Amino acid sequence: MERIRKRTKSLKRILFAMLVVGILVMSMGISSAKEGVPKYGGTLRLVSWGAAGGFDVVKSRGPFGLGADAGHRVMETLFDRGQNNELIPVLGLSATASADGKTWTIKLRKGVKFHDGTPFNADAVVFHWQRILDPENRLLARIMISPILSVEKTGDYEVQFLLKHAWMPFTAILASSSGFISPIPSPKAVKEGAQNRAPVGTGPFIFKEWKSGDRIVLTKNPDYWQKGKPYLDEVVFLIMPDHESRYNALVSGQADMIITDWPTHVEKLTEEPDFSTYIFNYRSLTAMLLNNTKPPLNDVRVRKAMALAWDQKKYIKVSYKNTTPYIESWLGDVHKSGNTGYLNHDLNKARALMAEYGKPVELEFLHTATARGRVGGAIVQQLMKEIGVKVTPVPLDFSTIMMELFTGQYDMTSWRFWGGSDMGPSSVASFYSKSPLNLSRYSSEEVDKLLIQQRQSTDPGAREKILKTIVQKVNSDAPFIYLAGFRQYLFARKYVKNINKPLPGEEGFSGSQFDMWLDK
Amino acid sequence: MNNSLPARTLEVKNLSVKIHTSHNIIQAVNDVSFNLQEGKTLAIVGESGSGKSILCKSILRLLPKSAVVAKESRILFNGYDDLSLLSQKEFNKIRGRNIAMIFQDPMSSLNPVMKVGKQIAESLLHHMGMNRKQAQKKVIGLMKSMGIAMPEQRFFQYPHQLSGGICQRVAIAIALACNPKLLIADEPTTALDVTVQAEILDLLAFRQSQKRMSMILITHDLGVAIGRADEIAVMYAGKIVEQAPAEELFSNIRMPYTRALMASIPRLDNPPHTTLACIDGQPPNLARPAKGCCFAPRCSRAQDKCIKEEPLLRPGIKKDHVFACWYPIGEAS
Amino acid sequence: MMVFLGKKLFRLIVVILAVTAITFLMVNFLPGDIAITTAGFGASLEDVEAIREDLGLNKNIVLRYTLWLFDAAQGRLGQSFLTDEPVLEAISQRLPVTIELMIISQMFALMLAIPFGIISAYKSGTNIDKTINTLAFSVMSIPTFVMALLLIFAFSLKVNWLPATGYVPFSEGFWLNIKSFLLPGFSIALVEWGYLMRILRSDMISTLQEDYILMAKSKGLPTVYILFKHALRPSCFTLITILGIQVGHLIGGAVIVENIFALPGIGSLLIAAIYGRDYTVVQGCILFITIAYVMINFFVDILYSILDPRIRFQNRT
Amino acid sequence: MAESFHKKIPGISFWFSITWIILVTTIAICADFLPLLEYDHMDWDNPEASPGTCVEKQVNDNNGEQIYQKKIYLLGTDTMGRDIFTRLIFGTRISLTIGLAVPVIGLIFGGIFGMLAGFYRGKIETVMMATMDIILAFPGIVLMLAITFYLGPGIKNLVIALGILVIPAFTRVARANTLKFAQSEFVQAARMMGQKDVGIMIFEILPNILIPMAAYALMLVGYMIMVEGVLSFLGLGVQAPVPSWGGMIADGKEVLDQAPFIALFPSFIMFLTVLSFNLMGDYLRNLVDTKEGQL
Amino acid sequence: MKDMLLSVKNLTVHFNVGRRHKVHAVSNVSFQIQRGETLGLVGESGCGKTTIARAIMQFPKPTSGKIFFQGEDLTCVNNFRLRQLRPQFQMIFQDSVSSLNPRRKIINTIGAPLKIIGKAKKEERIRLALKMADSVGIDPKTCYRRPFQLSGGQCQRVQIARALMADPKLLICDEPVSSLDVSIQAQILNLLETLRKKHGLTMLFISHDLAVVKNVCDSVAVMYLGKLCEQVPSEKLYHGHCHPYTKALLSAIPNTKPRIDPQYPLDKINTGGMSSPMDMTPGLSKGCWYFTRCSRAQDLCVKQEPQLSEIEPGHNVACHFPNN
Repeated sequence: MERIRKRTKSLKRILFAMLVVGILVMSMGISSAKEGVPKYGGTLRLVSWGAAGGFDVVKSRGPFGLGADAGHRVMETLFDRGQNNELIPVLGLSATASADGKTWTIKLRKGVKFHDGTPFNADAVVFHWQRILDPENRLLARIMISPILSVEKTGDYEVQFLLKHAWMPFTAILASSSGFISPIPSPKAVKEGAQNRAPVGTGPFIFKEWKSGDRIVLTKNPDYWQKGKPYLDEVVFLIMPDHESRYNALVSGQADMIITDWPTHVEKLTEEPDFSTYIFNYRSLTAMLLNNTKPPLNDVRVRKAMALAWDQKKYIKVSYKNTTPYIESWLGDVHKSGNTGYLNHDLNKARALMAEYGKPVELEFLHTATARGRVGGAIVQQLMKEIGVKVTPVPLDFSTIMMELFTGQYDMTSWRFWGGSDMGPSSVASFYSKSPLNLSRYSSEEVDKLLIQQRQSTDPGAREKILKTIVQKVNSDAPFIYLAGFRQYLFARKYVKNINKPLPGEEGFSGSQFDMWLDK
Repeated sequence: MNNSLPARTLEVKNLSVKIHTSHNIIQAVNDVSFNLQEGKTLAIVGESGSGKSILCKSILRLLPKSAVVAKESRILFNGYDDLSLLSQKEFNKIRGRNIAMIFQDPMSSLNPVMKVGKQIAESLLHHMGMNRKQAQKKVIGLMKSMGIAMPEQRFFQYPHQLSGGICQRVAIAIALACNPKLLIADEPTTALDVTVQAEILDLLAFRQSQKRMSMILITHDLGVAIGRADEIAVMYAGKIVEQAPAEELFSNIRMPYTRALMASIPRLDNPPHTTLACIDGQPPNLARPAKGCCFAPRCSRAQDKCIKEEPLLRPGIKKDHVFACWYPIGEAS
Repeated sequence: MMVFLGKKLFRLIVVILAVTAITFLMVNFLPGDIAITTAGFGASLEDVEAIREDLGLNKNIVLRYTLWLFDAAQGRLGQSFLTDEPVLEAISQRLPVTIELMIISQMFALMLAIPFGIISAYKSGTNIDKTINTLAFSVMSIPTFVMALLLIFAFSLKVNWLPATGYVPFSEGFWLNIKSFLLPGFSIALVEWGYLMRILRSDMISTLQEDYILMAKSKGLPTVYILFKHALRPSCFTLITILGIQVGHLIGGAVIVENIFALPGIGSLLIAAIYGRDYTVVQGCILFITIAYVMINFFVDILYSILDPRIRFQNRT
Repeated sequence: MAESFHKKIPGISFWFSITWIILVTTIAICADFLPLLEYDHMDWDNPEASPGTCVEKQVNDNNGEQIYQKKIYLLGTDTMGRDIFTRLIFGTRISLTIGLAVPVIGLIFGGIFGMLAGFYRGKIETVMMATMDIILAFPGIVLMLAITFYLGPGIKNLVIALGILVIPAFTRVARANTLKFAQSEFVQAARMMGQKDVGIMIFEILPNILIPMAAYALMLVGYMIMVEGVLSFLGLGVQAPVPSWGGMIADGKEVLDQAPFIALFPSFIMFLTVLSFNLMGDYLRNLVDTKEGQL
Repeated sequence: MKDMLLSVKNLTVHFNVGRRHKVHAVSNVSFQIQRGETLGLVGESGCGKTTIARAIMQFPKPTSGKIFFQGEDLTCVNNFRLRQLRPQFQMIFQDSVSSLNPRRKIINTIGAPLKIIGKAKKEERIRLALKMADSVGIDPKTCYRRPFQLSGGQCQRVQIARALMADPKLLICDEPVSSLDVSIQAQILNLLETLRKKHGLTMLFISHDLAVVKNVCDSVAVMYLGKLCEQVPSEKLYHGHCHPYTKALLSAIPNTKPRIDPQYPLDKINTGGMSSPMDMTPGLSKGCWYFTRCSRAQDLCVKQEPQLSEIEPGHNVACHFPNN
């Protein structure tokens, strides 16, 4: 069922939200070519996957694809990211750090009102952040922001963040467009308990309705603080879990814009002159998790042999029709320069390792019961057969897979690692031996040490080097197998102008940039 | 036409009907001809499978699709020369209006999900151009004249709420609603109790004499036929084997089959444990008609000629008494 | 009649209780639970346990079912664990979609089945009958999803007459709303009509053999009149029964069509809820689907007695 | 019922159906012995190869010598370069297993339940029909999901779940027919000769309800083959890489534009098979009730 | 004391219709049949003839009353004994085709009683069945066909053969010839007569046709609405009957009397007031049930129910004003 796959994605998206940290690397930027004079009015219909889980950062169990996209149009963050790492003021005007890097003072914009009429000020920001940091509220992502100690009001339009130690990703958190940690909601709506289903913020669009599983409708905010924006009267986010439906919706004119990763559709739509194409480069990858603690996968030879047996290029060709990148490092395609220690497809080596191991290997491969899951299962089975590993694909629903992962009973399963603009925190999460997110239960003292080093490092160059060393080490230990890179595509009708280009590592449209207009 | 002759309501000439089943063809009615005069009753007597029902249904075009009427068949009715030449639409104007029919089982010949009043009114609405109100009034009168008590209530009842006798009265009311010239009664009393049978037959006879209607009475009961008809035709294996006025037939049976039929009826004046005179053997197979006389295999009087040659209907001593037998009773064999 | 109603009501309650209880049991015994689904990563096992406690999943299952039943009886179906949406609201948004799909598809199916059924019964054994039957058997042999794909391919992607997917709410225009249901309705109807037609045909043929049809014919009534006024009504009892069951199943089972055409119906809500182990939503959906099923069959029973006076009068005694 | 058995002469459609069913069944049974390619072998270089593609390939044999291998993809290959023809033939097994096993389950249990309910009436009937009502009212998809989640995926569990779902329909058919015969005079005659209830059910009623039930079962065979397709489409079908027709259609629908044959061949084969079973069922049903309109 | 094979005492059968309604299908009927005698049971449809036959067969068991078969009360014996006794009393049904299992070959149908009794092996069964088939006039070729390939008359012969296979003492014939043609009817009646003599059968012969009954039976019992009106020896039936209902039945038989007078008075046609067992309410049952249709009815008939009383040996009448 298509839905589980999306749920898989959605839940991974929570993970992603938690992992987003921002060192702002090169972005694809906003296209410099002018698209003519903006036109006002019209309804944009955007189709995406998945469901929304609510808009209240505490109550919702994670904003998924569409929900995040819609929510960020309603609620605004303090800052946006620019093309060159710089913070672009939104609700915040400036962010300055103290010399030790432990205190950040943020000046806020004056004269902004929430949709419900209450004013935006330091109280709103402090209320939001204190709520997040309150351990009673059990915010799911709290470990990701654990270096933040407290937020205090230092003026009507000024707040101060106190950190445990100097922490490079802090500004990225402020400007993050994933999850609802950074956008500021109306305290009134939150207190009334309405925020989760009917969000109130300061954004260019006002929430109108949300029909679960069908659509989220937003209308233009006439009192938006950025005069002259937005251009659109209404935005309709349609939820279509089935990729075929999404494709059909675009082609038959039901929607103006879709986001998809389905290779046949990508192939077809890219060739069509009627549509404009944009690529979301997430710098993330799909991998095959191996349970490092369970025999025979606790033997590094078996894991290595399996990694060597995997033919990524062929897989990308068959399963993705080359619409997704080939990767050699979990840092993503951006980091592939230099020696990554990636175990390239080599059957002879793999067979040799298996011979060395000497025992028959039989494994179960858990996959979601979807078309793509089935294809994956078949290919894994086929390739592993070549080195004498007998794999039984087991289709399961996502909940069951999650449970197997949680309890550590699985042999192997496919998984998506979400990238981000900064891979530091995700590295810690994925490979630190005591991390709850270390799903493959990989354990290496050397890597643990390196991970702590990079976290405390304040020099970007040195940090990059440490990360690369970690990549090489992890690649040679093969705690999991890279199946392929991951990439999504946005297709829009030509009359949709000024499409905000996605930033690398960011999911959906970043920040408050949503300045599209329709030229019909 | 010779004016001195009584008017003929119906004239059937050389009627043949074949029924196609998936692996053979049954000659259900074989070259039957007869006349029916105005106001008279013709009884057609025969055992099941003798083709009497098919014969009558073919007059009203009520045959199943598998039945085919031979081309040379002619059915001449009153003003219409040949019924078989009429289109379906034209024929529908005669059906129910000029020729009506009642069926064996009154319970099943009424639509179970339709009020009986409406069922009677239907033909009035259709043929007489009445409106609903007129029709209802007429129907209630009609029901009353059929001897149905409380017609106003009965009008709105469904067939299953009525007894068999009343149902048959309703069926007769339907048939007689438009004052037809000819009524075909297909075993109208077989499904009814003995006591009711007589009443229904009496009712039919009475209405007939009132309206000078002609009637074809189909029955398997020779006794009923002789009591109720002016003329009797005996059918066997799809053919009329003997035809005569009722009194003449009763007193002077010529055909061995008719006599055997008569003899095999248990009689009240027989003593207990009487062995009945019965016709041996099985009825003929109509799919494979025999060459000679169809009754020959079961006939005690049969001779070689009977098996080889088919006897044709011919008059005997009396002109209006015809029979199909080489060696009829009462003639030296 | 009161006894009849009372009996039906009793049966309705028994079925609803049984179905919801079975569902409750079933969903609870599935591997994985809502706590794990919602906890996400970063959550510790204690977090999961805390969520379980929050949601009351630690209590005895019988107690939980009783509590749910008690609440449900008062119209409180709770909120979705996953989206916080009140279950009643979620269902009230989805149910109209499903019902509209059901009505439109069954209307199409009947519009095809009744005339074809009558013609083919009337012409039984002829080439017309054979053609209609071959057609019916052919469409009966095409799975709904293949039919849906074919229809989208033909009417939407090739000629673009009808929208391929998506649901347009009633508020956005009557015609647009109807249009968005045409293709899904047809893909259900096209597969189903053959089945319904075969049923009608078979009953109609036996009705046409009844003496009262001969009687009607002997009255000189036109054929079309006889077919519709005399023959149709007594021939449609099986058709109605099957239709009742079919409609009942469509309410919960039009998942495929809802999925392909992106219709936010109750079927897809239910499936998503099961995958997410969203117990309250599952229970709420099942409750509504069961009630709908039982009610529809109840109406079918009533329809019987309207159509057939024999049943009507039998009930009265 | 009378005259019906010798009245019906099977037509072309009957012979077509029976030939096709025999052919398909034989192939399903003999699939292992046929000179076929491996159904799960992926030819990476030739995905979506069109029907009739002929491939020559250099491979190492066991002794390390290079030999040429020649393969003909009769019906082309699917998106993963697997031979469609081979997969179709192996897929027959899954489709037929489900198509035949499910109605058999329904036939046995539904037959027993329905016969008991129809024969004894009263409380037994009430309880049984209420149970069937509950199963009917239960959304089938929930049961399917629950069983696959709980017992795990696989053809056996699929058959169990579907089997439970079809029991009510069989019970109804069996009950309706039993009711008809339980009051009939030949049953009474048997009873009056001293036959016991069990004997009556087995010797008198069962032979008579078997044909209408078998007719229904045959209709259901076709339906179940379709249901397997639907479930594969929903991802609840059999495990990869075992081919099933429904799964093949689901895989092929993605490339309906570029390589329509991938979905088309299994669709067509499924269509023919379902049609054959339907026609067979219809033929059998016609044996039971021959009717001809007289209007 | 005469040798009574069957003795029915105060037999009453009620059927429940709906929740509250009861139909008195048979009320308080008593009669006896001597060994070797044939009793005819006549009446209109719905008068309870068949119900009596079935009550004797214990299918269903009567509501009250006793049925002594060879001195044993069938209503009291347990099921096991009843099954043992069953072969000794057999029944022939009206609809001969539907009383034969359509899926079974004739030979097996005839042999079925032996199989149930478990007496003979298969070869033996077939041999005996063929022999029996021959004695009822079915040729061996027909034995390997199925019922729908046979004519009604042949099916009736099969039924008779099947019943006789059990070697019964008592044969109950429920309208065995009413659905048959006249010529076949005569054949079957003759066959029954022959077999009766050959096997020394005692018979209860049910029919609506007085003429048939009179030809077959030693004694005729006339029923009306579940009650016995008159039981009269056959030879006396025509001229010696006493009950007005018997008279009505006899006079209704169509015979060769002349055509009806055209001035037939309309008001005489009245079956609208005819009672059916469904209409009978307990209050009405006080008087004579034939009251509504009786031409001889007087006040007494409304008030008091006439009892069946013997006016001559073998001739019982239940009427306050019997003629003669």
